[in-house]
Amino acid sequence: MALLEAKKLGISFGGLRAVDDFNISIEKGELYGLIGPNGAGKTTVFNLLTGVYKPTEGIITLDGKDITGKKTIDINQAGIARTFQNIRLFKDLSVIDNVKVGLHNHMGYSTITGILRLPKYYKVEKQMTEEAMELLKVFGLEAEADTLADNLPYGKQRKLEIARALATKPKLLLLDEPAAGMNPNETQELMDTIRFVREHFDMTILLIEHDMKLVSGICEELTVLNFGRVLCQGKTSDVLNNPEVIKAYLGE
Amino acid sequence: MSFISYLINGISLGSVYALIALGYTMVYGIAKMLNFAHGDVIMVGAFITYTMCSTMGLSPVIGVLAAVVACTLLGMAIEKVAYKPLRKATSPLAVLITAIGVSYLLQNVALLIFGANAKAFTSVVSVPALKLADGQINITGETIVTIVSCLIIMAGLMLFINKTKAGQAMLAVSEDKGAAQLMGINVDGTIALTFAIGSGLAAVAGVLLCSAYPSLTPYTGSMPGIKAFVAAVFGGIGSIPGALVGGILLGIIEIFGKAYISSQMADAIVFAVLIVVLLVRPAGLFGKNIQEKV
Amino acid sequence: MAMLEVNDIKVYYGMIQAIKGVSFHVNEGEVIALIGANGAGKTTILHTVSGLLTPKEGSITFEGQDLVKIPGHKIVSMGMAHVPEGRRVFAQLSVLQNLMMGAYTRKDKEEIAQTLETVFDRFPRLKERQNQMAGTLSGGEQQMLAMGRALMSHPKIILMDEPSMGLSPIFVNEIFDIIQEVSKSGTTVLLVEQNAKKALSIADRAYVLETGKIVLEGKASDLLNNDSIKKAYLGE
Amino acid sequence: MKKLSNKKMNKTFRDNLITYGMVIAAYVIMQILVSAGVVSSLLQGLLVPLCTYAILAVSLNLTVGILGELSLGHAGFMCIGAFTSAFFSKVMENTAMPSGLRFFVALLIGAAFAGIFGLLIGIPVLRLKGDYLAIVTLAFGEIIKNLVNILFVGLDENGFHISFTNTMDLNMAEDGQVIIKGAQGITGTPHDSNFTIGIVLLLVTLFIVLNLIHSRDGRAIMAIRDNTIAAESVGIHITKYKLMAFSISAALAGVAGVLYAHNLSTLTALPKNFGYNMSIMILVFVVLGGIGNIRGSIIASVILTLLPELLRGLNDYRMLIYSIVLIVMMLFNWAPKCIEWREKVAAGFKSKKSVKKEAE
Amino acid sequence: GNTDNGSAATGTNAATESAAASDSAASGSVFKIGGIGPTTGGAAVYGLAVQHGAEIAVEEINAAGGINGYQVEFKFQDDEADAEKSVNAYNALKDWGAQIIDGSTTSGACIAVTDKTKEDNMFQITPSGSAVECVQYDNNFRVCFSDPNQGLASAQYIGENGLAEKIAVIYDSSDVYSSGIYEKFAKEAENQPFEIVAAEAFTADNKTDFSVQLQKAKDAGADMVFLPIYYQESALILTQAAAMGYAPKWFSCDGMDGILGGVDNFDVSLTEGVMLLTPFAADATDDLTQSFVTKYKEKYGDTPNQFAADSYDAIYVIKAAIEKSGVTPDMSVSDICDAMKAAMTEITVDGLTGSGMTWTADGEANKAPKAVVIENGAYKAM
Ligand SMILES: Nc1ncnc2c1ncn2[C@@H]1O[C@H](COP(=O)(O)OP(=O)(O)OP(=O)(O)O)[C@@H](O)[C@H]1O
Ligand SMILES: Nc1ncnc2c1ncn2[C@@H]1O[C@H](COP(=O)(O)OP(=O)(O)OP(=O)(O)O)[C@@H](O)[C@H]1O
Ligand SMILES: [Mg+2]
Ligand SMILES: [Mg+2]
Repeated sequence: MALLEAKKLGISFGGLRAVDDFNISIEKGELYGLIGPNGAGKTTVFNLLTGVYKPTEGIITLDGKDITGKKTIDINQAGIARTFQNIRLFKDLSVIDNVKVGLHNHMGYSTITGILRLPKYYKVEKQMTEEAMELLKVFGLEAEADTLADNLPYGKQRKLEIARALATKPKLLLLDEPAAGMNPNETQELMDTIRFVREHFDMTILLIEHDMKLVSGICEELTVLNFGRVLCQGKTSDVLNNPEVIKAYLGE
Repeated sequence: MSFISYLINGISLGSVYALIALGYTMVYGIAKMLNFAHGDVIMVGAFITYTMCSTMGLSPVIGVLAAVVACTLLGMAIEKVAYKPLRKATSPLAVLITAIGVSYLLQNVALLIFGANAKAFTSVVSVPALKLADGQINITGETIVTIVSCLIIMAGLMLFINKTKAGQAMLAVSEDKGAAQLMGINVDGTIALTFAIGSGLAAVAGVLLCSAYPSLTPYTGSMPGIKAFVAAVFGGIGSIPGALVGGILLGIIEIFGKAYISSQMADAIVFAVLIVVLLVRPAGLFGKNIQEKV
Repeated sequence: MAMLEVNDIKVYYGMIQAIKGVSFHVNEGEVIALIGANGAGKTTILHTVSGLLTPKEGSITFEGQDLVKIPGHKIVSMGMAHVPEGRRVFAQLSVLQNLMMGAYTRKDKEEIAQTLETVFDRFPRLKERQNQMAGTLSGGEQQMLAMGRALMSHPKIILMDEPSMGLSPIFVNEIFDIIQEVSKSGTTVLLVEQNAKKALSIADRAYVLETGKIVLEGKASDLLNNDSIKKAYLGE
Repeated sequence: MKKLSNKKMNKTFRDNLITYGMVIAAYVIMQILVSAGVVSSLLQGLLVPLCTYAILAVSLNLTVGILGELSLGHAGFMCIGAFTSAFFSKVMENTAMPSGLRFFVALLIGAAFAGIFGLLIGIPVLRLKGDYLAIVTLAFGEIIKNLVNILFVGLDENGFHISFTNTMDLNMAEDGQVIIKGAQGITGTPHDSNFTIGIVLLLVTLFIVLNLIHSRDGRAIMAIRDNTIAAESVGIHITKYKLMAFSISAALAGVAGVLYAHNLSTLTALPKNFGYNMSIMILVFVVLGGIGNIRGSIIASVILTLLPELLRGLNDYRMLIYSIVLIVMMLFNWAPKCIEWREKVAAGFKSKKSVKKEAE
Repeated sequence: GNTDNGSAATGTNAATESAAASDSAASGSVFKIGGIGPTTGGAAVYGLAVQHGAEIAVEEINAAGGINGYQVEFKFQDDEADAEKSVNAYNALKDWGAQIIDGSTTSGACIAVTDKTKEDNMFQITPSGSAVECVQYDNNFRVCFSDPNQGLASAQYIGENGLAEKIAVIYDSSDVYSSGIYEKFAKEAENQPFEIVAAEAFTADNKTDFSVQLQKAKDAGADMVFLPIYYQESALILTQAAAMGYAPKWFSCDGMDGILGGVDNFDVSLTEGVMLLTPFAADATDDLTQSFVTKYKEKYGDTPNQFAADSYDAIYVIKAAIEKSGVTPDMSVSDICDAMKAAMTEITVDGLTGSGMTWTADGEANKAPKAVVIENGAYKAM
């Protein structure tokens, strides 16, 4: 059974049909790409999957459970985590605290414990620190653990967002243009990291990207969206050679 | 019959709130700051007219003009000295606090100059009252002038903002000062202009406020200032028609609350209605509820 | 004399020095690329040139006039336009209002209308969406709007900060085509890009920036074949 | 690598210690000076108010600095804490209850009521954003003040009587005692506050706020402040944490109210002490001291409370000078140009120092 | 600045301040009287009046050779009409070396200060603190009437003289003074032949528009409106009533005093026929009042109101009590207080606010409220 299944998703903004009859099925462990022209509705699909927008029609199931129309936090707890196209970090928190916020629902103690600093506070905080550092290491951010997130250079901010999303221990990770604003070298590095995350955390990943090198380099399957509708779906190499896709998206 | 006179009284009071709220919302909408000193600029405007007309015996026209000019300059000076240096501060609250400082400053300067005694302001309005239904219903000249001024100012502001270049520049500045400058807009000049207009309007509001409710002290502006703030929020802060409607509704609610519920709880009633409205319409009656694009 | 001359500028953010003495020049009609890694200071340089930031030291002359002494908002009417990083469209204004804002310094209504037509020709999507609030446009649409808005001032030189960021491949090509067209129509272009390969392929000359200093400059075609550039910026 | 974040732990730990240390040192120094008889009556009289305002500022900083919401109704919560606790103390005054215990219970009552109101008000209010939230908190503050002003509560052998009009409506028995008398408020509240209690309460407030900030819940609250959408996306329950911060902040304001009410023999809900003016004053402390900077809040509240008192010698010009000093301090603390200049001076100072060291 | 009388140290250094205080107490050559009231903020008009009234009295006394040969120093402190600030003001005065207090001006603030003067056993006379608790301790006295006293007297006066049948009350529900009078008035009304047909309130935050209150009074058929409030709001009410063509009889208390000269530029003809119970009238023809009003106008440019008169009297009451008890400035504050307390019940003072005023041990002044009516812009005894 597919990990994520969306059927006939649709939403409109005013008169604009932003997403229409959208279907997708992602197997566990897959690295899946969502591509398409600007304004095709890719980010909107992410917003539908994560409960930022409620779909007006269609259903979404994760691991067989219906999550359609649920709240963002419930969807996160059900196992979907994401990054944002326009980076959304907790900019006045340190890098490690950003990750610790991601761990929030997985390691805890009561408010009273926190205020009174009972022994459990120290124990759990230590565990959280350790686990957060583990994650930061994966992204090469361990040296910046105590810097404010806002002071990180752009590329590292993108990585931190991924680390934070992973901290919520998702089953499915959604990445919205992770390579935007990176130069080819940095993109190369990011590809390695994404692969590593998949292997190491046994993660299923759905990503939006315009950098074809990254898409063709790591995605196994692709869905192409155009004007809110699926234009083409299938194996990466097939999709990228589809003449319609070339015409609408890739050019020449 | 008393219902109608309550309604008219509500509109009278509300039109004064609306007039103040127009200036308030204008400054807020463009400069994105709650100018807590706005009410005190109103007081200054009223004192200037009072001095010119009641003390020096000049004609009301000169008095009002002098107040408008003086307040315009005052508004620009305040902006330059106290607000501009904080425009790039890391928190928008910083300038809110200096505005409070400026408010105290204006009150205390007025206290030293004019003393604490209330002054009975001589109305500058010579329009006769409108008497209807055998004199049972009485609409004062001040009310008529205030409402007409409100409408003219509202229309003028809307035209100015939507149709003139300077107005469009204000819209751009209110959103993104840097990008506005890249369009060739003089950001400092535009903000100064905003304060100039807002403060000039405050002078008009002060004169009409004190004409309708002729008691002038150094603290005259502070409560109407807050009420106008409430009115502006009520209507959707930053929205010019919202300020007008919000102000008038606030006046009507206040009067009806006093009349039909309890005069002791008038303040509580007004604020309770405000809360209910905002819960139903979180951006006020006319406010755009802007959803952040994710 | 060069159209734009930047002479040994030093720029600070508070105590932090972001630009540590940078000089370059742009001749009329040229396309100049400025490339460099994240945080090298490219955006800072563009902001300084267009008057959003003031250099602590150094001079910037545009057509013989010292820009440092000129108030920032006057620079546009001298013929310089800037497409800022991250688009910075006026989110709550309509597409059309945004475009008209670009023509803020211009007076002649007819000429403005003409320019608007050419912009709409170039970006048909903007014409379709002219009444939509700019904030709800997709990333690519916003990029088009930002470029269109800059063109509305009918500039002699246009500064572009990463115009291809976040755009689809077909659109990246399109944007570069547009840049070339803009250049051909007589506008000088100063281009900052992460997509160094594309940038160098359309530029005449280029400068390479590293942590606030220019480390390399030359003809774009030479740089495209420079090994260290290939390794550091072209991902080859 | 663990070292790094240990270092950070140590830094916040040290930071907090400085804050506690500063308060304790101020206490010890004042006590020594007072017993040496060199402290003016004015300053002695100000000790409890200083603690009150410091608590208010710290508690509001939790809402403004940590939760990131602008509240203009903080004085309303103080008012609730003050009135409920003073009411209790007044009722219990002539019973066998020892005064220490009575004050302790009053404290709990004041904090609890203010906290509950914070929660009740927070539920609708926190759905709003920015300035809309500010105006609604202001509205709630004013409603509280207005209602307290017309609240009459009496006690006789039949129990409590409540009215919102006047004492006659209470229909009390002859020997009944009217405890809350509308605008006249409560008079004769036992004088249970003192400097030591004030300092203890300030330390408790600091302990709660600082520990909360540096805990899991505090992180969640700050995450919401920095980016609500992102916080939701990692599974943070927005409403829960907003309400938590808001009601803790309200309860602590209630504590300040208890301290206030038991320091004066009259308690009236005037615009001056419980109106939006006071709320704004507390906000001034918070902003001047640095948003989110707890120690700064304490320092700013002390400076701004002392300032008008120290300016008494200027007579008529007192409040005028005060307002100018306030504006100048704000510019000095917040204007980017001033900050830059200060940094430069500080840097120059440092480099001189290090040059000296090298020379040695 | 008008408050430069206080010449002792006012430095900011606490230590020198208290040292200076004990210094001058030791030198013991002057009586130091401290005054408290709001000189800034919305109630500044009352505090300034109290300050100025006292200053004139002190000047006169000093010019005439002082009290028992000792000069008087007077210092006034701002309390912004706030209880906490009032205590601060009191403490500042203590540091200066004050031995006697003339204040506080407003009731709430005054009550808070009584606690402190009680602790220190310092003699305190408030010119205008009218709430019951303002004289709750044996060291507290007042010049003005108490609120219940005025409420009671007003109701009785109206009833006994058959001035009205249906009465509307407009009062300030957020003000101690106003609500205090209203309470007692309403209670007493049950025993009187008139009926209260409307009782409408306003608050400190809502005192611009009185149209509703007036409309209600009118609709209820009130032939008299009772205004237990201050003259500043009264002026607005009279103006608005005139504008709506409502002309009932008006009755008020001592807070109304000031209506004739206190509001600059006010159309005094609106006050025609207003009745009030007041102990002071600025246009009374007796020499004392005339000389006071002349001096006041000269010095401060305003017509004095009842607060100023109360405060002027308070200083003379202090003088009388000192003379009676024979205290000297070198005595301790507490000794001065004990002696003056005892003397208070024995003195009789002819002041601006009453002639032959005497005091009871519980702090209240015995003086008959004078009912006056305004005719041709002047008070006339009824
Ligand atoms: N909140 C909204 N209100 C109105 N229109 C919206 C809203 N959000 C998105 N849209 C519109 O929906 C369409 C799809 O937007 P979306 O952001 O999903 O595009 P995208 O595929 O992610 O594009 P890009 O690659 O440029 O980011 C766009 O035309 C956009 O203008
Ligand atoms: N407002 C600011 N305050 C402090 N430092 C800043 C600010 N803006 C930029 N910087 C710093 O200045 C340096 C240069 O930044 P700049 O934005 O010019 O780089 P860039 O080359 O445009 O990078 P990118 O490719 O990420 O856009 C960076 O180290 C950055 O952190
Ligand atoms: Mg997108
Ligand atoms: Mg950049």
